[in-house]
Amino acid sequence: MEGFLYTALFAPLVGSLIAALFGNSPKKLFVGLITSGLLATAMIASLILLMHVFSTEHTIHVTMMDWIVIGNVNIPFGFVVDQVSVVMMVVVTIVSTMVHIHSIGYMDHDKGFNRFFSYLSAFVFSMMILVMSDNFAGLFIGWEGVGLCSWLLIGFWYHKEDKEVVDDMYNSPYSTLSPHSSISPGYAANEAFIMNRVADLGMLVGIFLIFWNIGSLQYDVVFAEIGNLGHGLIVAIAIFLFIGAMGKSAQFPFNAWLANAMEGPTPVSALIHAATMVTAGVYLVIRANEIFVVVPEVGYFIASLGAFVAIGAATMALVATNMKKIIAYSTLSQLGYMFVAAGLGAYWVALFHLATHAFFKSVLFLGAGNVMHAMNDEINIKKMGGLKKYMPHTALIMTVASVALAGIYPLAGFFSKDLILEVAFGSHAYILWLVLWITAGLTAFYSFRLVMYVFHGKENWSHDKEDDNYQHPHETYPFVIAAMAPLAILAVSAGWMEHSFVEMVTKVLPVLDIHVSTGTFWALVAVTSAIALSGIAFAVYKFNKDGQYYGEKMKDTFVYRLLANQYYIPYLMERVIIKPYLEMSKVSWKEVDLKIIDTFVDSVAKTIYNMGQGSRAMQTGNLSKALKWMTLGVVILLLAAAAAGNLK
Amino acid sequence: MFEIIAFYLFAFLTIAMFSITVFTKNALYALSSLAAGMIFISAFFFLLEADFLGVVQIIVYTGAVMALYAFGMMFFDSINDVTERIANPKVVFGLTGMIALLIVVIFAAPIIGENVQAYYPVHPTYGNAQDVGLVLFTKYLIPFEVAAVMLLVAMIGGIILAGKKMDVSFTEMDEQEIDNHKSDYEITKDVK
Amino acid sequence: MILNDYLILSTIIFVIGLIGVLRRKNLIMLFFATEIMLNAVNIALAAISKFHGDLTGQMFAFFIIAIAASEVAIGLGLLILWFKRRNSIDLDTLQSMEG
Amino acid sequence: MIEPISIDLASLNIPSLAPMLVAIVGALIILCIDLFSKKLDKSLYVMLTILFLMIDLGLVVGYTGGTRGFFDMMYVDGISILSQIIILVASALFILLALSQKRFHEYRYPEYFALFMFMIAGFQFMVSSDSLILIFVGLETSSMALYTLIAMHNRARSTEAAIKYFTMGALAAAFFAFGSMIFYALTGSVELSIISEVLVASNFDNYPIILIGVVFMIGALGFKLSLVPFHIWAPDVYDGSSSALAGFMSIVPKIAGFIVALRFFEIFIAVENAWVQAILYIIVVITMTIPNMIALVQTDVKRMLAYSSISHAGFAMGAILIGTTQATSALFLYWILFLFTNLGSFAMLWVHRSKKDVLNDSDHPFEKFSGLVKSSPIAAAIMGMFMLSLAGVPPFSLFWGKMYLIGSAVNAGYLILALIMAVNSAIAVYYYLKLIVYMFLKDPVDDDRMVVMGNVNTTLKTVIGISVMITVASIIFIDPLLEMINYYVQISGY
Amino acid sequence: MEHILSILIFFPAVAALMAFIVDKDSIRVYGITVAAIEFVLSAYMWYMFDGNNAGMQFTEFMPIIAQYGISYNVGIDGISLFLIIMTTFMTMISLIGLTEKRDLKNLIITVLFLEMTMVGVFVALDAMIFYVFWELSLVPMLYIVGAWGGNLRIYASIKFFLYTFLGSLVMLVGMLYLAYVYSQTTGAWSFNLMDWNMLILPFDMQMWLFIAFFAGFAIKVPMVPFHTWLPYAHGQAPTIGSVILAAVLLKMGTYGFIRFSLPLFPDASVAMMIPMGVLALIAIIYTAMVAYAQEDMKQVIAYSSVSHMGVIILGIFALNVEGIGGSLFLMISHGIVSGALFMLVGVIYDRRHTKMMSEFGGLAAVMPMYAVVFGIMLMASVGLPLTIGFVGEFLSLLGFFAVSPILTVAAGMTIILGAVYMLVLYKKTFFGPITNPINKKLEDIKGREVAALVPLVMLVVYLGVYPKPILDPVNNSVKQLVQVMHIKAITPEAKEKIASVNTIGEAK
Repeated sequence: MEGFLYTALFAPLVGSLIAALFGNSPKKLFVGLITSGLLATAMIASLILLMHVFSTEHTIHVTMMDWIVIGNVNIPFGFVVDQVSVVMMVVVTIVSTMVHIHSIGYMDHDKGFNRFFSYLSAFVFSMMILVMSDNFAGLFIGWEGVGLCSWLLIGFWYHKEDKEVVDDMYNSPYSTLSPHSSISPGYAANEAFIMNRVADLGMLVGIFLIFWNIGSLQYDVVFAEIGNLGHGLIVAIAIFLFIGAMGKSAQFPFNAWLANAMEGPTPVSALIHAATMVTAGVYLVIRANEIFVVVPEVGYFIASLGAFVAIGAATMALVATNMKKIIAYSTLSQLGYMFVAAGLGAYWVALFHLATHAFFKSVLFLGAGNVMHAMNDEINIKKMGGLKKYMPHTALIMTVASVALAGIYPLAGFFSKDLILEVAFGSHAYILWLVLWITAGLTAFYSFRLVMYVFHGKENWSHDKEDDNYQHPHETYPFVIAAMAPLAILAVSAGWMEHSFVEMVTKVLPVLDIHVSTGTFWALVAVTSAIALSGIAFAVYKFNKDGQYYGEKMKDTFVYRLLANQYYIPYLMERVIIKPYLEMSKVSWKEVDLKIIDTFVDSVAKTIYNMGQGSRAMQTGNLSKALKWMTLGVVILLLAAAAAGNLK
Repeated sequence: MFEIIAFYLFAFLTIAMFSITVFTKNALYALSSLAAGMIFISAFFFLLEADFLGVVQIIVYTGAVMALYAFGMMFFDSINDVTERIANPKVVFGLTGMIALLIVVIFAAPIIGENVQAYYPVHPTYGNAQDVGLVLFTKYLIPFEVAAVMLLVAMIGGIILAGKKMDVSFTEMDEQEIDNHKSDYEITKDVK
Repeated sequence: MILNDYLILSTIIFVIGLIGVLRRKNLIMLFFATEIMLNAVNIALAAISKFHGDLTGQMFAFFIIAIAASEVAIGLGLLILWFKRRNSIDLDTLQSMEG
Repeated sequence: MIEPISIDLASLNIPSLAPMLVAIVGALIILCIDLFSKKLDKSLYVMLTILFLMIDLGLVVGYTGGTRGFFDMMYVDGISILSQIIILVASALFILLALSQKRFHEYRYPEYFALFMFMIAGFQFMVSSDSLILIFVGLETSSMALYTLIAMHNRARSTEAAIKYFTMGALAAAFFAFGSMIFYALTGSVELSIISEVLVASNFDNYPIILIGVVFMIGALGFKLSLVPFHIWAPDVYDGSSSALAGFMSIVPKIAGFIVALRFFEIFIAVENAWVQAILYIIVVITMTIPNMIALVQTDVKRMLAYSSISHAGFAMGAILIGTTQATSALFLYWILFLFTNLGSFAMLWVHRSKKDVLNDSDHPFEKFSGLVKSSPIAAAIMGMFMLSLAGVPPFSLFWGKMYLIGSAVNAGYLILALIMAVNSAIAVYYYLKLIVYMFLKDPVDDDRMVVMGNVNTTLKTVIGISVMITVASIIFIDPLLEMINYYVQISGY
Repeated sequence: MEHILSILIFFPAVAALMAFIVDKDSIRVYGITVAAIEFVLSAYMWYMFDGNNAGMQFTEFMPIIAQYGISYNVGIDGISLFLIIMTTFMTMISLIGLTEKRDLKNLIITVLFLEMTMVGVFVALDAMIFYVFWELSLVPMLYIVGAWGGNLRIYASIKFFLYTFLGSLVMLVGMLYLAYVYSQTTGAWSFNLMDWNMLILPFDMQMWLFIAFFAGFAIKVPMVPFHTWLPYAHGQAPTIGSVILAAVLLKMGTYGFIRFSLPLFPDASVAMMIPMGVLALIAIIYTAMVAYAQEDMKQVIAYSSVSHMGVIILGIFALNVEGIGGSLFLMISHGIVSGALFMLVGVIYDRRHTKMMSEFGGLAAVMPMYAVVFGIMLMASVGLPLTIGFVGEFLSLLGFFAVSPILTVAAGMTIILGAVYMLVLYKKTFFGPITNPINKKLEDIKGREVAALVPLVMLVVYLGVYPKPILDPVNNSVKQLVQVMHIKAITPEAKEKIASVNTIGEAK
């Protein structure tokens, strides 16, 4: 079985390296094929491992080699395949395989084709390390690795220039109504990387705390020992680890980077910023559940933050016209759901939602990718419409995915999301429940707002070649659709495996001990489905009624602007952090370093030099002055002598 | 009694003479007053029973030194036009006055320590000349010889510096000029 | 007469000489002043030797006279050399080097 | 009547006088040779001089007699031998510089070499007696000769230098006389050993007068050693005289002066007289510092070196202040190493001497050396190395001297002094670097008045070669050198 | 093979002397060959090195100034081993990548002399020999910066020389005093470090001596606020100068702290933990900000060096095996990475004769290989896991966390701020459209540039993934060092502190 483990782990790396060899050469189709093939092998290996773990309940734990060994530190490269990690492995490999295949189509005209696949596979490798590692250090490797790959991929189209920040809501890169997802890919990439770094520092501190108190970073050791530590200490550890999680999962206040990350190619958004990387935070909390269960107060904080993010993101998605940002915000909102579950101690629920969400959200993104591909990178949903008849399959898939997202029985979303609401209700967190409940409605609404704008209604583009918004929409390659199909199917069916899933993961994750009476249960199902359905209904009805959702006067309201400008968070960041930091830096260079420290150093030298100039006056070269100097010397000495004369 | 009178008399004279030497504008006065002062000093020597010294003083100064200076002054025919423009006399008198004051005040105290003994005592029986001779040619033989060497050095130095050979300077001529320079004083030929 | 009187006298003369050294611009007259200083010391030495009843002082004085004499020779030589060049024995002509 | 005095020659201990006699006789011989034939080349005289100096040196090194001689007038102890060795070696090396490519005025005179040796004899007397009289006479003998030698370079600036040196020297002589007069008055003797005994015995009564005596001695010795503020003559005199002689002056007269100072101040340092220590401390510090600072702003290399050598003298004076045996050894070690480094650097200047009157009539403006590494890299490298050595950059010779000296300061508890020394060497680095910067980092200026390597020939190369060798390889023979020095210092009980 | 160290020291010097004869057109090959041989020698030394022996190896002893206890005494342990190898390696690499044309001969001779001094510093076990090489290393660097540098080169070189010289003179006084103390206690003179390690000094004396040595080391490192010579030196120096300066010369200071300050003055070191930590913290954050404000690529990297040296100091004064070991590893990695970065800047400077970021932009399109290598080095410099940069940084911070969590968290800002200035540099230079038409036809790295950079890249990855070969010997020697400190500490608090920072479960 170890063989499969290593296959699953290293196949992507091999693919990445092969692709890297052709990094600078023009597009080579086989690069895409090889990488996808290797990903497929990884996927198969993971599935086999899944079967193995599921059937035999044996977890596989290997230690490949030592990494850092010095003093008390002993960090190996160790990997574990247990019920939790295997699920992640499967999800990651499946989604990424499909995304690879999809990308062959999506990127076929891009001159960075090979480079793209190299990055993409590298990402999968790092993600696998992240999920498979058996210690926090290894986790951190993957953690930073995915960060690097996301930096590379967001900045993939690095050659785009910076857009300047304008107040006009419809052009400012800071708004969700503009065609620009962010200032520039390079900017977005750096922003993502740096923000994650901030969170990583928190995580690093968590790791330090663990090390200096337990003396090891191995999961098993740590989780065995954690109970012996003081409560305050555990709280600290939990908080710092969670800060790390917040960064990767773009929880508030680290949320800004996710929306800007939409600069990257759409498959990237699908893989990294929807299905896998952003869920790493959730994975961390699940993985470290032994730590978090001990400190429920932290859990509540996590849950509340999750709910807050869930609704906050959903509201932003309401008004956005930037297709990718809508989906991005829905992702964020769903992450909020997961954190609520995780925070309330329903770890397997969180993991479950993570899995289902991965499927329907990635397919949703891929669909969006198709659309943009067809509309040559048009991103404003208001400039689309009526595409149903040009690209039926995409339309179908996206609709299904949206339904799943909205959480309609019997699609995947229903099961997982319903569970979360049930958990919230069952653990008497009624406010959270209420928030999530409303969010469910919003989710349904904005998903279908998207679908309506894109696929239905009149065509907001022209067939006329001369016209500046000329478009020639067309369905994408069949194999791309084929690649999306499995995901779509999973989006539909993933929920049905709930029982076997629960049975498997509860081997390592705590079972849910909240029980609501059957009556309440059905009541909950009813109200949830109700609000979801009404959301959809409203979206469809309003669109069919008057082709749009917000009247002009509504667009002038503060709330609309607030949402469109992403709660002004980007502005806030720029004004409160970025600009002041640059100013402080300039000051500390130009004023402190040059004007104070260096000037002081030089002035010492100058002073001595000037003293030289001064005492040089002694040397007039005039003989009688010289004689006077000698006499003066004697006189001074005599005075000293007279002064000291009487005291011996 | 006689000694006291003599002392103060000569003290006054010497100081007066030397003051003239130092303060007069006229070099001739200065020279002559210097000579006079020297002679008066020899008077002190006699007074202090250092007859030998007294004689030497008179011979050396009035004989040798003064002659030299006189020659010198004849040579620099234009002495008087060296106008003494003291930049700031205050400094001069300040410094010197200070020294004078300090030392004089300190010297006012009796200074002969008790445990001072004479290492080369004066023999009253001999005359001062013999006495001096004895010490000079035993204890102070070496300094005496060295002094002789010193005078030789001074002589050679004086001759060289004042000699005509210094009128041309090889230092300031380049090699070509040196080769062309055929002078009677050419003594050493130089390495080419 | 006690030794102090002689010492004070010698000091006074010494200082007179010093004054000369400091204020003279005419080099040859400056040399006079140095002579005076040396002779001042001679007086004191003679006196001390008298009061110690010890001949060393006279010896010293003797050598000082010799030194004074040879200084005259060298000094004049130098002055003549300078006078040949600059046709002046003004002290302030010696200013080519400074700083 | 006078009873006949009988002295047996053995008691005279003639060997104690022999070395000086060799020098004097040598000088006389040269004069005689000159009388016989006028057509002799200077190389003959140079070699004769060296020959006599070698014999002289041989006698000094081989000296085995007692310390006293000639009615206790001679006092040949360890440090006297040591210093004589330094004096003779230095003189032998410096006189070699007379054999330069270009012809200069002083070397036309055989008398030059005679005077040179008289001067050496004078210095030897100075260091090998503790009678103020002989010291005084010896000092004046050498000074007279030196004044003449300077003037014999025979150009305006050398004469000016000689006159300045002479006049101040006369004043210093007066100080010396006055000072020794006071000590004679107090102790009835002019021999330092007796003076010290008497003073200690009388427990320094008449303290004020003693101090006056000290003051005037400081004035006199300070002039010889160019201690601030009695140093004013030094830059002008070095500047005016030929580089060869300037280098000589920076070494030989000073070591003689140091010996006298050592013998004299020992009286007070030994009893830890607070006043003398304080005064010396101050003088040492300002002597190290002020010339250092003035050297920073110099535009002429020779003048810069003049100031630097003043500062070095301050360093060495520090050893006398410290007064421990190690310090005394440090003084000698320092001075021997300084001798070779300075010999080298002044010889390098001598090599670059040209007769063309370069900018603002200074012989060696910094500009003259700019880009030297391009035209003659070896010369530049050597010069640079001497500069580094002077700056005290290891492993070049002078570093060890500095190190040992500072070490002795530290060991004697003079930590502040040690730090001041350290800081001063750091300041000094700047002006040594300045020359290096010109030679290595700047581009040559084409100005026909600036002729480099104008005066070079094999002899000079040899001299420089020697000093290079010693400067570079110093690390090897520091140990034996120290051994010798320690031996001599200890037998003379300093 | 008992003379391997002497050979290592003096081979380059002898070779340099012989180089005077070599014709100036063939000199480059000569230089590279010599450096390569030197590197092979050092590698062989590594091969001979017994990793399990924590003590000094290959020691040689020869009295020089017996009466003052100065002797030629060299030897290496796990602490110095890799610094030497890094030195020889980086010298070789920098010579391979050398593109300078002017006075090539002088330059190469100088570099070889410099190599001697650098190796000497790391192998010297006698304080005076250490000092000799320490000071001597200034001279070639002065020449390199001053002769081949930019417009301000003379100012920069003199500033560099004077500043460091002053500091080390104070250190010299300290050394002499220590020798004096030794002679007072034992009656024998010695500058031998091994002997000095036997000394137990009273606390106050330790403090004063610590400060004296600090003056020498801190300026060399350089630690804020003594760092101002560095930007000038780097800004003006030619590429090879910057490479060697950053890679090796700066390490002398931190090495000095480990070799001298810690074992000789354990109590003072303990007392100075927090003050040094604070200084290091200021260096880390402050210079990171300054680096962010720079407009000149080289200056950015120069200031980033100061910032990273801060992390090294932090690790050293954690006084635990993790911290010191980590800082040693960081020395190696910073040597390689900053060296590589300076070479990369040199590459672009050779092509455009400017280092201003404003001149560039979009280079990734025209010079993809260059962009890739630069990217890798950038990631190593910001301490990405699995690159060489991470291990050292991680361990140093981890180590100091045991001393003061608060300071460490603040110091952890380095991973953020470092990312900020490096990424911004990268964006300004490589991302965006090509604004400046001249950049359109820049040629990618080629030939000797590739030859010089590829080994560095490989090292960066290899040691990032598998640091064990370095960490093992380091671990042993550092363990011993810490034990020595623990034994020598006189105050119980110090003993307790050293023990506590080295044991698990003590973090406050």
